This record gives sequence, structure tokens and C-alpha cells, in this order.
Amino acid sequence: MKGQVVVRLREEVLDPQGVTIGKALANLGYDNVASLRQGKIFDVELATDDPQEAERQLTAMAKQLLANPVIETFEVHVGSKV
Amino acid sequence: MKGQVVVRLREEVLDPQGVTIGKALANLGYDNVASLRQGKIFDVELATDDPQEAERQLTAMAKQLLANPVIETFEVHVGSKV
Amino acid sequence: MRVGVVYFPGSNCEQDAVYACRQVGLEAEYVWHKQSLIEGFGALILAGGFSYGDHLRCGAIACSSPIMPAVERFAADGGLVLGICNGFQILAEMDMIPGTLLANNGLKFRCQDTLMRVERNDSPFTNACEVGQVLRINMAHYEGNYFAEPETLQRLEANGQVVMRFGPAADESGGEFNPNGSIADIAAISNEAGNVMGLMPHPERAMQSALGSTDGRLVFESLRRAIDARDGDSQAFVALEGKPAGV
Amino acid sequence: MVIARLSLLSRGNRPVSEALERTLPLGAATDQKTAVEHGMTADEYARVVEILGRAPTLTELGMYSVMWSEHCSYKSSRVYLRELPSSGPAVLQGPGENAGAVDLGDGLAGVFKVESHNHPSYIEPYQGAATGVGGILRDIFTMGARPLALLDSLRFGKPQVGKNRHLLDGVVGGIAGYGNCMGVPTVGGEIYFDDSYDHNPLVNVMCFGVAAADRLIRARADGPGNLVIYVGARTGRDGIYGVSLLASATFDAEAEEKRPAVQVGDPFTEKLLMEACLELVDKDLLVGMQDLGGAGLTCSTAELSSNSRTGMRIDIAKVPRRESGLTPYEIMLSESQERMMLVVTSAQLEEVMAIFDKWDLEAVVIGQVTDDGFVQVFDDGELVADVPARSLAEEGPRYERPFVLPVPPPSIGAGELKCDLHTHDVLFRLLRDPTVASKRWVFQQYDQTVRFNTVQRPGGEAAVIWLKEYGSDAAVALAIDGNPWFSALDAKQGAKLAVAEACRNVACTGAKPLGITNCLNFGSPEVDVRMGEFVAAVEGIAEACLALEVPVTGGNVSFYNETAGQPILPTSVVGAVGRHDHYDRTVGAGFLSSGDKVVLIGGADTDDPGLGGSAYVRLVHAARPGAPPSLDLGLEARLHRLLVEAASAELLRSAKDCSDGGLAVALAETCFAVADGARADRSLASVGEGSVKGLLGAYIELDASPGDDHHAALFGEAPSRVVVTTRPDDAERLVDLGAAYGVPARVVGEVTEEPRLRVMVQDRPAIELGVDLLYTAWAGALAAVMERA
Ligand SMILES: Nc1ncnc2c1ncn2[C@@H]1O[C@H](COP(=O)(O)OP(=O)(O)O)[C@@H](O)[C@H]1O
Ligand SMILES: [Mg+2]
Repeated sequence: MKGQVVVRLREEVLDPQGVTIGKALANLGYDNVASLRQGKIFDVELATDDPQEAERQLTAMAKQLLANPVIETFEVHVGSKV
Repeated sequence: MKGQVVVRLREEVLDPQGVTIGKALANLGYDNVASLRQGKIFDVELATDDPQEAERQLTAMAKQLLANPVIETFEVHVGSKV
Repeated sequence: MRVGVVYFPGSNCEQDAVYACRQVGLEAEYVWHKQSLIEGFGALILAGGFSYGDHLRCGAIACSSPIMPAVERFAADGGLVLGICNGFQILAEMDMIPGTLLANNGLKFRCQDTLMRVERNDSPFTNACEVGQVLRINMAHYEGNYFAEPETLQRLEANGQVVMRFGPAADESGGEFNPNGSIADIAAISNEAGNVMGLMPHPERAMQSALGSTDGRLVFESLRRAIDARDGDSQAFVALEGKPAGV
Repeated sequence: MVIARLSLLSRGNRPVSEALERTLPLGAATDQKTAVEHGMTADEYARVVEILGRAPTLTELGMYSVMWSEHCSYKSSRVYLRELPSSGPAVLQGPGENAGAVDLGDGLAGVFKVESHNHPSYIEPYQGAATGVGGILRDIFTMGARPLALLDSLRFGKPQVGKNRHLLDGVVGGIAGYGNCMGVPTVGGEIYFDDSYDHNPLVNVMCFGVAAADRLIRARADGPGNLVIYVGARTGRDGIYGVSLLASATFDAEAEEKRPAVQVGDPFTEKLLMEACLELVDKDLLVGMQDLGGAGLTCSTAELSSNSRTGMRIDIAKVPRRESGLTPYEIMLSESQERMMLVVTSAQLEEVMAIFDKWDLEAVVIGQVTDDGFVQVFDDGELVADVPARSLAEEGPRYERPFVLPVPPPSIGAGELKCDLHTHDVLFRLLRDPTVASKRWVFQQYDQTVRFNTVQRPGGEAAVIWLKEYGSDAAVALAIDGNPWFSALDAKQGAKLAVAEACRNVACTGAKPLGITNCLNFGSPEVDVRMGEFVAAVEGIAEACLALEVPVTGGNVSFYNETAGQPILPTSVVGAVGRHDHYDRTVGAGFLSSGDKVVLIGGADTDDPGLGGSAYVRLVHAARPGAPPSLDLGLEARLHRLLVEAASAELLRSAKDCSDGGLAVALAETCFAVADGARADRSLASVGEGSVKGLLGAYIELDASPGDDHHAALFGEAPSRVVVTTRPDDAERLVDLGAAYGVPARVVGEVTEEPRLRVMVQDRPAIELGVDLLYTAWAGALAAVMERA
């Protein structure tokens, strides 16, 4: 079954990419972007049909590899795409 | 109000990063990862309270800058976080 | 006729491109991205580096710089445009060159000398080379893994748009000599008309034997010949309005 | 322990400052307890009270606590660092500024320094290393110099351990990510692997830049009435407590608690900042400049005004912020990266701001220079700190901590160690050792050639940079060295050997060493044995520098490199800078043509084969302790002069010194040094992953070895020895030149077209191996370990 892990920078951590992209948008005339932050989304296909098992595994992966707890937080979704 | 743009590589485009991460997961013992692909998520805060206006703007940004239609597709969400 | 070296915030090879032009007797001038006017140039080089920090996608944000509509028109009017490394990435993002540049297959930045085989010498960027000639040129990039979908690739091959491939000999390409996983060992590719080329390795870093190689001179020498051949037929034009050229 | 207390306060993700400030309104006086919570001693607090004539406010206390921390005040080391020789005809700037500078001729100044970013790199390897690179780059361009090259000196636990691979991968990625984006090539470095670095890797980065000698910028705030500008990134809560605590407090299991300190590097902003600042220097628009590094605004305001004996008044309400709710305390202590403080005249303000506008940088006038010697901080009209600048910057505590000097073990003589292993097995074991093996996996990730000045890339003895963009034929050689096993056995001798090796590596390229910088990485100075190692190391550096006539122009001290009481090996890292008259006459490390004669030059008249601390003893004899190699500094100095002379007379085709792995490894590496990139004209090994095409071999004959100990002769690490090659016709001249300089030189063999390494000792074959086998073992070892998932 499918699932996602969404990884975001912690709020207090600087996001240089987001800042640059936000500025670029402003230059393009999108002047009501108050803030923009960039994160990652991992679309994972798992060889299991058990949603709980899937969630358990996605969480474990996120903790172990996909997210860096020092600067990032993560969320796990099971099921169809976000 | 808040919104998100999720950008993913088109399915036919190779995702070397996703492949590598998938392999790394397999090495860590996650052996039922059938596939993994990495995308981007942009959390945007817009200075508007109109959801339709927000969606219109996010879509425009995605088309113009956030996604590269040659290799990527995108989705827009308005409202709270994914 | 002068060459304009276009650079952006975060570019870092503009001085090397200017140096390389001057080494082969071409006049060169810096062109800051905030200009929207391009005037009196025989060719443009989009310099390498990390425009806008490589944020979002390499080359993506540079596309909305004031200079880019002018670059696009310059090319559409037949002007010569060479994109090196990040310049190549910008051209791909602009769709001025087909395909895209993905992360290297090793998922690491990679800097080393490469060997590239010249596929054709009727290009304004290779007319000083022999077909099959192998150039030794340094590369330095994270996203240089050229990718195009099968139909596109077929069309590129059929049109002869592949200008250089990674490979150690006239009759041998790829294998361990493909440093980044580029499809069909592609190192340099042009648009259909041939006047716009993107090249991942850095010929401007192969201009002195004391610094490793002089093979890059062939690329700049080609450019000089191409510009000379167009002598008098000025590519100059005025696009939009803005400040005069110059840094 | 300081950290433990602070982390208690910062639980629940709330920065300690906020917690404190809520209970202690602005302006209210602090007490000794709060000071102790800030890591100050009771005596230090009493001194602050004495200086101010009152108890400090919380903001003021925070300012004193960071400025008087070990990292910023050098309170444990300053007394000893004064002993380092720091003057000489070539010195344009000695220690005390953001970086040192030497005279390169043609009106050019070579500006360089090395800095550590050890603890942050353990917490978050990519960002820790990246921000370390950002910091040292700022130190160089703050002097008005354009950074032209980076070098990295790294120490990790063994890469066979997954956690260490993770750290190495992240650190290398971070250095690459930052340096490459800045357009500054990383041209050299070194890595050692030892268990002692498991929980405390070392990340020392050196930067070299060039300025017009008459345009060097100093950290000065002259001219009361001049304006103070803040430019660059916005201020956030990054690294509050970062420098002072990360660099000054020992590691423990609570590293997790230090999360608020993690900073993310933004090389894009730094690149804009660098270009803008260099444009200001070029147009002569600056009175003074100081980067906002450790201790942020506190440090820059205090140092600028203290250096000029002026004062400064700033309004922090004007400081651009990244997040809301920052307190004055946090703003004064924030260590957000990519920020600078400039002093300019009001007449030039407009021109200055136009340049920042060109580079899309946010710049604000936040205050002005005064004449009363005080740093006064206002928050929108309200005075929140009012302290004498000198008391922060110069009148911090100085300690002469108790120390115990180390007693080195006796040396290991030839014939003392018994070993049944075949020489070939030993050689392969050495070549595959990650510390000895090729570091290509690392430096391939670094842009080594941007700006197109790099004559010698990583993989040789020293990097060589041509000063091409200044219209000069001169070149600069750069090397960084510091064998920690030598230091571990004898910190003083280890430091001497590090100076000798760094300068020797520079001299091998034919360049004359002009000056050194150093980074002293040690455990806690509060432990007498650790302090003793530090004191001994400084003595060693001083002694070597005097003998070699190279001044120390700056450096960095990193204490508290220990975890749970387990210190790292004492690690003295030395970066050397040398000058060459002509870029085209520099000498590479690898064999160039068959038929060239191989000449061994140097070698002290001693019976110490240099086994103590050698890679051979470490890998084959269970690291049996023994004094590190003895060093004849007089011979070393003559050797360097000989190398410089021989190179300028164009007698040398290649030169490589004997270091890790001794003569045998030096010979092997000389066969394939070309493959690693430097002067790679004829080798395909540098462009293809597995290719060995183009490598040469050598036939070498050595005399009898003392004690008939072939292993000692082949693998001993006696210093002051260099394997050079010369055209056949030049061999005699070279030998004669050696005699003239009082340096032994003898022809020991020749370069062969056949890629085989053959070494005869006393007419008996000791090594006879295909260069392809040796190369494959050496070239692939580190990559194989690192790519193991
Ligand atoms: N080991 C050392 N040898 C010589 N000088 C040193 C050493 N350590 C520090 N210094 C000098 O002390 C001064 C302060 O260093 P530091 O606080 O690291 O500077 P910054 O804050 O600019 O990074 C510098 O001039 C530096 O060169
Ligand atoms: Mg500094």
C-alpha cells in the first residue's frame, strides 16, 4: 500500500531555500506571500496491506533515515496521495 | 491563510535520489519498500483570507516557478497543513 | 565583436569565462543579470556557478531574471549562446535546450577531469575540433546527469544535436568515463538550430597547460571563428528597455 | 558541568534566555547564581560588578559570559600563545586580527587562517561543517581579501563504524556544499582516523585569500560619528550559547539538549555578502569591518570599538529579524550566520548602500561610533546595556592553569620489533588503511578548480595556486598537517613534526615557506594532563618555527574536545603558506617520465628509524608505544632551502616526502600521484574509475638497513626525507647541490616505463609488485568503506 512521509525544517531553523524562493516569487509579482518554507515529501510504496503496519514502518524509516531530528520534524500519512 | 504546493517528479522521469534512498532503506532492513520517490512540499502563507484566491495564486506560482512541467507535476492544497 | 558573459547572484565562473575569451583574442564583457538590454554582442555565455544558490532547482530562479527575455530573443534571432554548467542548467530550465539535468548518479558533487569526444564539428562551438577528437576538460557539478525522454532523445540523435559525449577515444564512449550517469553519455547538447549549446564540463578551466589542459581553447577558438564568420552581421539589437551594458 | 545546568533550563524547547528574562525584567540586576548558570565563575562575576560599579543586567551578563568564554577570550591559552614567534620580514599582520597576512610581493598580501568547528559538526555534520567553512571564509574577506582556496583537516573515528561514516559523509558534504557554492576551490587537506575521535570528530578548515597589501581591512571603528552598518542575513535564535558553550564545554549524553544551537548555512547569502564587501574594499569605502561570528553583535561591537579606543552606540530595534519576539539578550548573543558589521563615513553611506542594493542584501544603519569607550545598546530608545568596550574585548580573565607536562616513552630502535609478515603484506595493509589510502572519495566532492588558478590539486604534497588573476607569475603553495599519533606520544615533538611536515610539503613544490597558522585541538584545560599537552604543543610549535624561520600569523584553539571524560588525541594542526616565483616551475608529487633518476634527499644522521607512532607500528604491532620520530630542525631547514633552490634551478621533476607509511608508501604513491589529479596529463586513472593506464613504475636499490630490519627501513617514518626525481643529466648536479647545502642526497634508482615497483635492499628484492595492484588497493580502499551502506 501507499504512504507518505512529509519532512519539514523545524520552525526555528533557517530555511535559506525558502527565503530565496519567496523573494523570487515577490519579484514575479506575487506580493502577498508572507512566508514560504520548503520541505520534502517521500511517496513510498510498501508491500503490505495493513495500514497500521504501514504506519509503523513509515514512522520507523522517518526516524531512522528520512528525517534529521536535529533540524527537521516529520509526519506520516498512510493511504492515497496527499 | 496557509496553503501547500506539492511537487513531484513525473512518473517516467528517473529519480536517482529516490532510488538511492530506497536502497539505503533496504540495507537498513526495510525490505518491503517497493518504491520510493522524493518530492517537494512548499508551505506558503498568503496574505489573503479567500480560499479561492489562495488556490488561484498557488496554482499560478506552481506553474510559473515552483514546478518544472518538463519533469514535474504539482498539486495545490489550501488550508491547514498536509 | 564582443562576447557578453552573463552572470547572476551566485554565479561563480564568470571571471573564468571572461579570461578564456580573452585568451583566444575575443573581447569579453560582464553582463549583470539585472540588465534587460543586450547590445552589440557577437555571442553570449551563461556562466557557471550556483545562481540563486541552486535553490528550488538548479537554474530555475535565474529564468525570471530581467536579462533572460533578452537572452531568449538574442537566441531566437540566431545569436550564439553557450551555457556552461549552471548556464546549461539555466538553458534547460528556459527550455532553450531540450531535456533536463538530474543529480549525478553517485548523488554527490563531483569534480574531476573528464574526457569528451567531439561528435560534430559543424557547430559554432566545435568548428576548431576534429570529429572524434577527445578533449580533456574538468567538470564540477552535482546536477549534470543529462536526461531526456526516449522520444526526445531519438529526435536529438536524429537531428545531430548531441555535440559531445563522455568517452576516452574516437570510437569509445561511456563506461567508467561517464562521470555522472548522463543518458547516451551526453556532455554537450545544442538546440535544433545549433546556435545554442549547453555543456556540463568547464572549457574555461582548460586554457593553460600549467593548470592541467589547454583543450578548452578549442571551444573558445571555435566561438571566435564562428563570430568572425558572421563578421559585420551584427547580432546587436535592443530588447526591452534598461541600463546600458556593463557591470 | 555547565551544559547540564543550561540544558535543564532550556527544557521544553524554550531558550534559556526567555525563561530567565520572564522572571527578570529588563534592566533588573542579576546575581551570582545567574552568572554561574552562564558558565562564569564567582570571581569572574565579581570582576564584572567591579568594572561596572554595579550588578550587570541580564543582557550585560550574557555579553560578558560569551566574551569571557574560553572560545572568545582564550583565557586558558593566551599566556602561552604569546610565546609563539609571530614577527618576521614577511609578516604584514600577526595574530590579533581576523586572520594573519604575509607579503607575497607585487603589492599583494596572502591572508590565511585555520578555524575549528568540531562540536557543531558532531551534532549536525553537514550544517556544522558548512557553517565552519562559512566562518573561516568570513574571517578572510573581513580582512579585505578575496578567498582563493580552502583546505580541510579532519579527524574521525574509524570509517568501519557506521556512525563515523555518517559523520564523515555529512562533514564532507557540508564542506563541499558551502565551499563549492561560494566559488572557492578546496584544494587540499588531510584526514586521520582514530577511535579517540568517535564522539568528537575534528573539523578544521583553513582559508587562504589575497588582498592588496595596502588595502588590508582591520576590525576598527575609528572616527566618532561614523556610522555602523549591519548587513546580511536576518537575526534569529541561532546558536545562542553556540560558540561559548559548544566550544567551551565538554560533550556528554545531553548533546540532544543543545538543539536550539544548530545553525543552517546559507552560502548563497554569504556569496553575495562576500562580493559586496570586496566591492566596498575595492572602492575604498570602509573605515573598518568585522564579521558577526562567535558572540555575534556583542563581539563585533566590542572588538571594533575596543581596537580603536572609541565607543559604539547601537539601537537593536533596527536589527533585521527572522522571527518575532527576540529579546535584547537574544539579539546581542545570536550567532546567526552570514552577517557583517561595517563602519563607514556618513559621506559615503549612499554609495555603500547602492552596492548592497546591487547585491540584493539587506543593510541597515544601526548605530554610530562614539568617543567614550562604552558599548551602549538601546532597544528603541531604552538603554539595555552600557559597558566599557575594552572590558569585554581585552580585559577578560587570564588563567595560568595548573599543568603536568607529558613524559614521552622511549623510542623504538631498528631490529627491536619482530615481524613475520612479508613486506608485500605490510605494504598492502598500509595502502588500504583509510588514513593512508587515497582521499579521492573526499576531494572529488570539492570543486578544486573554480577560478582556474589551481596548479596542483589535492592528492599531492601541497596545493599550488597561481596568482593569475593579479597578473602575477607567482604562485602560492598551501599545506595542512598534523599527525595525531605523534602528538599522542609526545605533544611537543608531535607539534614540532607537524610544523616541519607542513613546511616540508610546501617546500616540496619548490615554494619557500613564509608563515604558518595553527589549530590546537585538545581536551579540557581544567585537567592538568590535558593542559600540559597544550603547553607542550605550543612550546614545540615555537621551537620549530624559530628554527625554520617561519612566523605564526594566527590560529585557533579548541579545548574541551572530550566526551564523558574521554579526550581526543591531542591534535596540533599546522597550515603552511609558501611562495613560488613562477607557477610553471612548481614541482608535483608524481613521477613524470621513465628514465628519470630517483634521488633520496635528506635523512638525519641518527639511529632512530622513526617507528614510534608510525602507521606500521599502529597496524602491524598493535600500536606499541614509542617516542615519535626524532627531528633535526637544522637539517630540516637546510632541506627546505635545498628544495626551493633545486626547484628554481629546474632540477626537480617530482618531489614527495616520506610521511605516513614511510619510504615504501612514498615510493608507491609517487607511482600513482598523477592519478589523483595533480598534473594528470598522462594518466587515465584520474578520469576513469578503474583505469590504470598511464602509470609508471620504479626500480630502487637501497643500502643495508640498520639492524638488518627491512621493515624499519621501508616503513619507518623518520622525517626530513624527500623522494625526488630528476632528469638523468641533472642527477649529479642535484647531489652536488645537496652537499653544498649540507643535506645528504643519493641516487637510489630510476623511473621505469614498466609499471612495476621494485625495491632491492642490499641486493635482495624487498618489494616487487605491479603498480596496478598497488594502485587498486590504495585508490579504492576509502571509497569501498564509505560506500558500504
Ligand atoms: N593557536 C594559535 N596560534 C596563534 N594565534 C592564535 C591561536 N589561536 C588563536 N589565535 C589568534 O587569536 C585571535 C582570536 O582568534 P579567534 O577568536 O578565533 O578569532 P575570530 O573570532 O575572528 O575567529 C586571532 O587573531 C587568532 O589568530
Ligand atoms: Mg572573525
